[in-house]
Amino acid sequence: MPDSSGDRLTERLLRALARRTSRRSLLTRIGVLLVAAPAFPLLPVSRGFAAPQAAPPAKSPKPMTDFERNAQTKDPARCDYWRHCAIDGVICGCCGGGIHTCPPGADPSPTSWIGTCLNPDDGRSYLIAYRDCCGKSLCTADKSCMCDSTDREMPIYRPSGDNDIIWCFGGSSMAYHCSTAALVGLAN
Amino acid sequence: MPDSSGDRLTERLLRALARRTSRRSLLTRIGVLLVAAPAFPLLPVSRGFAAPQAAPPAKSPKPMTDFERNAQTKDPARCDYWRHCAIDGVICGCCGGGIHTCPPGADPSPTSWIGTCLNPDDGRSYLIAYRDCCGKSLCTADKSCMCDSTDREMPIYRPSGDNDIIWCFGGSSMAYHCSTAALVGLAN
Amino acid sequence: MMQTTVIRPVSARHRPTPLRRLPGMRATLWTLALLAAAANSDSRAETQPPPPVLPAETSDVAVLPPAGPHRLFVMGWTTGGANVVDGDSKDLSVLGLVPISEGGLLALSHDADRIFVAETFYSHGNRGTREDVLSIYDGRSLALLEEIPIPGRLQVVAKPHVFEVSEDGRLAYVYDMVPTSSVHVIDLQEAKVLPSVYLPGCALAFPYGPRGFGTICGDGTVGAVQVPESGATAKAVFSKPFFDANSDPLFESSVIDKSSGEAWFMTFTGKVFPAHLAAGAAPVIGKPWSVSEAAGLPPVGTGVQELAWRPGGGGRVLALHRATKRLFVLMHPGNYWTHKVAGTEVWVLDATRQALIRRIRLEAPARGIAVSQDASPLLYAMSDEGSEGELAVIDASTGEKLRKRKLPGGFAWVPGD
Amino acid sequence: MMQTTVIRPVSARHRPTPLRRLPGMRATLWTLALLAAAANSDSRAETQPPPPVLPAETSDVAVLPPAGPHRLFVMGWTTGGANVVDGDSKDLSVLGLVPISEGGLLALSHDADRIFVAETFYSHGNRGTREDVLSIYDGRSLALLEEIPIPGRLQVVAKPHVFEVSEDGRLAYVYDMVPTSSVHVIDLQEAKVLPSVYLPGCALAFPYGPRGFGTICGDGTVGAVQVPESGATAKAVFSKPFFDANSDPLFESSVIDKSSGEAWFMTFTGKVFPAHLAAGAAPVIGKPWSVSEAAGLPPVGTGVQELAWRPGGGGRVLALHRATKRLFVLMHPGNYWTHKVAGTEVWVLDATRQALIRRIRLEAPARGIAVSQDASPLLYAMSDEGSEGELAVIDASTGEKLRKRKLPGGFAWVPGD
Repeated sequence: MPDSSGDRLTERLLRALARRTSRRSLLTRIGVLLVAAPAFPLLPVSRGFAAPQAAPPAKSPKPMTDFERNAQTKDPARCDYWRHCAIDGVICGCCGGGIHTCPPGADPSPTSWIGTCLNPDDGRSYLIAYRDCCGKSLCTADKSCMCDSTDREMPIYRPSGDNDIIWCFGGSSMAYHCSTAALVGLAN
Repeated sequence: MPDSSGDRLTERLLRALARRTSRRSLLTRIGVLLVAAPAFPLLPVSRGFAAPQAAPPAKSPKPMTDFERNAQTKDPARCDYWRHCAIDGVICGCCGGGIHTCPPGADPSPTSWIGTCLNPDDGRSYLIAYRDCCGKSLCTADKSCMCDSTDREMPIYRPSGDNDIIWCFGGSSMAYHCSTAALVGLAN
Repeated sequence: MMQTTVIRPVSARHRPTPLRRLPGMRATLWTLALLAAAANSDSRAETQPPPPVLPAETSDVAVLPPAGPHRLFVMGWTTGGANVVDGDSKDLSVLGLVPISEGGLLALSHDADRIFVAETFYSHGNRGTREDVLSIYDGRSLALLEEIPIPGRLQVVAKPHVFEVSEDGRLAYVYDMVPTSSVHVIDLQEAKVLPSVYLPGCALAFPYGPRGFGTICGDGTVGAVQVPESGATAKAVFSKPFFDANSDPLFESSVIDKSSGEAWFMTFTGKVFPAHLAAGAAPVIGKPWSVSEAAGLPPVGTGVQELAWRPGGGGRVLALHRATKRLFVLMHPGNYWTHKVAGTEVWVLDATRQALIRRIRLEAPARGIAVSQDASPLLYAMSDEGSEGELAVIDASTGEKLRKRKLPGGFAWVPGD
Repeated sequence: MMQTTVIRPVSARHRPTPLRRLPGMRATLWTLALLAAAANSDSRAETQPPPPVLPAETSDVAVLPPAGPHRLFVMGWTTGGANVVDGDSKDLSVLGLVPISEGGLLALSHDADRIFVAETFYSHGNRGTREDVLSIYDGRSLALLEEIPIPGRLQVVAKPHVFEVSEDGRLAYVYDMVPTSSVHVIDLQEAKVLPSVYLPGCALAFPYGPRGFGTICGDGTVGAVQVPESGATAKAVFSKPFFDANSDPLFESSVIDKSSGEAWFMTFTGKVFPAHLAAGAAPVIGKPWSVSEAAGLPPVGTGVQELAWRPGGGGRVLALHRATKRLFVLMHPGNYWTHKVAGTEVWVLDATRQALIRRIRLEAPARGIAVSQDASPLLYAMSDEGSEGELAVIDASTGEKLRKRKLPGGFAWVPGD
């Protein structure tokens, strides 16, 4: 079994929103949610942050991906920054933005897909919202900032796990500028 | 004195068209001509071609430019092809066109600027119309086909000698795709 | 190399001259020179007649020769469209560019005499009013024939089955995600948008027959949709669940024979599900087999530290040669979750015998592949490193490396695919 | 490096949390960890409290700090706009992108609090209905404030004086060639197009004072235009002919001090004509001097095999530091007609004393330069080799190389230029 916690958790998130539980209707709602939701909700976020847990989860005994083994936590403008475990695109931090910040004048997409990345500093896995910044041409500031990592990345029929889609739905324009990797909560 | 035969001859061309001779009115007409003329006229062309001259002009005693010294006559898809002595852009021959041919679906501009290039095979200087092919994005097929040579190239206030201008006037769109180098006649 | 066919002089006001068509102009000069040299082989150079003055030229526009089976269309995110290449030409020179707006996709009529582009425009570049358009080009002149407004489309990195055309070139299928998963159906002959097919939880369109398409669903099924002649809204019928998207999803670039409806759905671990899609029936899924085991290697699992040969790439990972039912799979050594890593080999498999025929080692790791559909098929591999990207042309029957050139773009289309 | 100022949360519906602003988030964690370590310096690591769970973040949008004199805007043909860089920052990181359509140009208000873009759109990308627009952006949020339709504009490789704004930011000058040479004048405060100024045989606009601009003419003169407050059509007055465009033309990137109207027009051979442009008067042209002779070298002629140090480059070849009247000239060794060859040195000249101050050797040949206008000026040199292009930052007073980075784009703007 692969590490599919990201997808299971994304589903859990969606389940908390959806009132029905059949897979088909849930997935229907994904389509709608992509447009309607003002970013993924803060549900697991506040749970994760509001009351610091007494103990961190034990180090996972399961093997790490190559990305996780080599990830760093110091420079968010590099492809190997821990949160970029499944990013596909140009890092906004190279373009005047930051890890959860669009460059000036770019539109942060209210929609995104969700990845799950392991923070090597605390051994915890976090949900990462890869929100694209939109409305401008592709950022060409630095070609070394073009990344494509695919830990737990999913095909297009699982859109909430797909990093090939231009995640600019619900903004003023679908023009892709760069990608952020905002932390939205604990994954487990 | 620089080798300014190109400009003097371009002027001669224009003079043959214009009925007045004052510099200001001539230059006025350049502006109009750029849009109105269906490419530069065949005047010197037919003169050059219709009746092959008995003898080629004597080899010019004046020194050659570095471009002229290194020019070749075999491969029109390279920057050092003799007619590219003042081209600025992507050679259409690398993009599905040819030396006087736009790639399929691109619009040949009815306007152009005129350079003067020395053919090393016959020692003659010819007028070259650098007509852009328009209506498509920049041709990116081969970056080695991006050339910028400037023999007798002129600033923008001498537009008929300027290779920085997007020569797509009079076509359906000003989008620049690539540049041709059509032979339009003898320069001297 | 030069295209010299004149289809549109710059101005009709130019008097035609005998030399308006100049294909052999330089050749003629050389011939004259050689004849002169032969006739006066003992004469001194300075006594030769002077070379004739070069004739003036009229600007013209190239047209493509009729598309053969080895025509290739190669696109990247920043190439402004698909560069047209003839896989047989020695230098693989670019023959033209099919303009495609950023994020747009191309589809071909069966013989590539019509080229279809699904694209999105904003009135002010990256802002303003949005328009989604299906643009139709003539396959030889690359002239824009028509722009059909369409209800929408998904903007996504180039991949198969997001925009497809039926085998007979009659219907186009445009995948969209807004407001929910759906396939817009366009009647290309009538330039008419038919009712969209809503497919919640499913994505992509694998055309078969005149009016059918398949779709992959996140619940582990494949759906089949028959577009009614009546213009009524189509309904999908689904297979039984046969794969688990959580543990081992199907590649988007799984393949279908548009004509027969035979399909091969391949998972991230290289498990291949043969399938058959037909009008009015739920997709029939066959017994799976494994690329790895077909090659005599152990079965491949989903371990993130389980090094094995796996399929992967950035666009078309899997390609089908219809006539021989050979599958071409872009492979690399890697762990699970390396499904987008560039491939270092192409494995050729006989889908009927479920057996490996050949492993082809690539000189440059490839993001995507394509295979021509004729009896002497060519395999194309694109490395897509921007302007340093390489297109390699390989004899698909023998694995012999035939030609290569620098060319940007990692995604390609061939006629009859 | 991260921009963290929040100006626009993704949704106002998000409840604010104490940690919505996270500039020092990681720093705080480190502080906690260090304090813990200090308090328990002899304790074992496993007894430390577990690190807190990282807080959730809300997406936001950066704003630029107020523009200082060392702000730089760098554009290439395919960069999609001008990348904003702070010349003082250690890593010269990009702070944002001013979107500019292909072939468009930028201009700045004096302090760069407003950014003006002259650009052209087609409704369907490279085809369809044309619109020419002057787009106005806020200098800190890069928010689009206004789009003023303009009568037209010339599409040309980036160069100075094709699109300029007056010193007070009130008037914009847009050079056009269709139907004839003209400068469109736009009142930026009223968002109103004033009567265009037709300048047959002349090109470019060198702004001075509140309503004046100069223009270079092919007959060897410079014209001066005063835009009437009345809204009437402006008329040009011309200098006597002082240069010969056939033999030694003026660089388009000749410079003017927008405030004083002092200008320096430089020819291909490096001859510098001081000039003064003032309201209602014909331009006064001073006695020329030579860059070469100012450097103690022989005079430079127009021979095509006359090797000498010559000015040249692909965009801005000449830059002025207004306050000190220093000229910065991009130079290379070459024959005549090498006026677009990349420069290998920048020569710094005192325009008052007509003397060379310094020759600065560049590490990478530069297509263009720019000079900041403050008392500690920076010299910028751009090599423009696509994504391998380099931006070098040099102390303009000492010639010391300060910083460099890879950055595409060979043309740049600075505030107060």
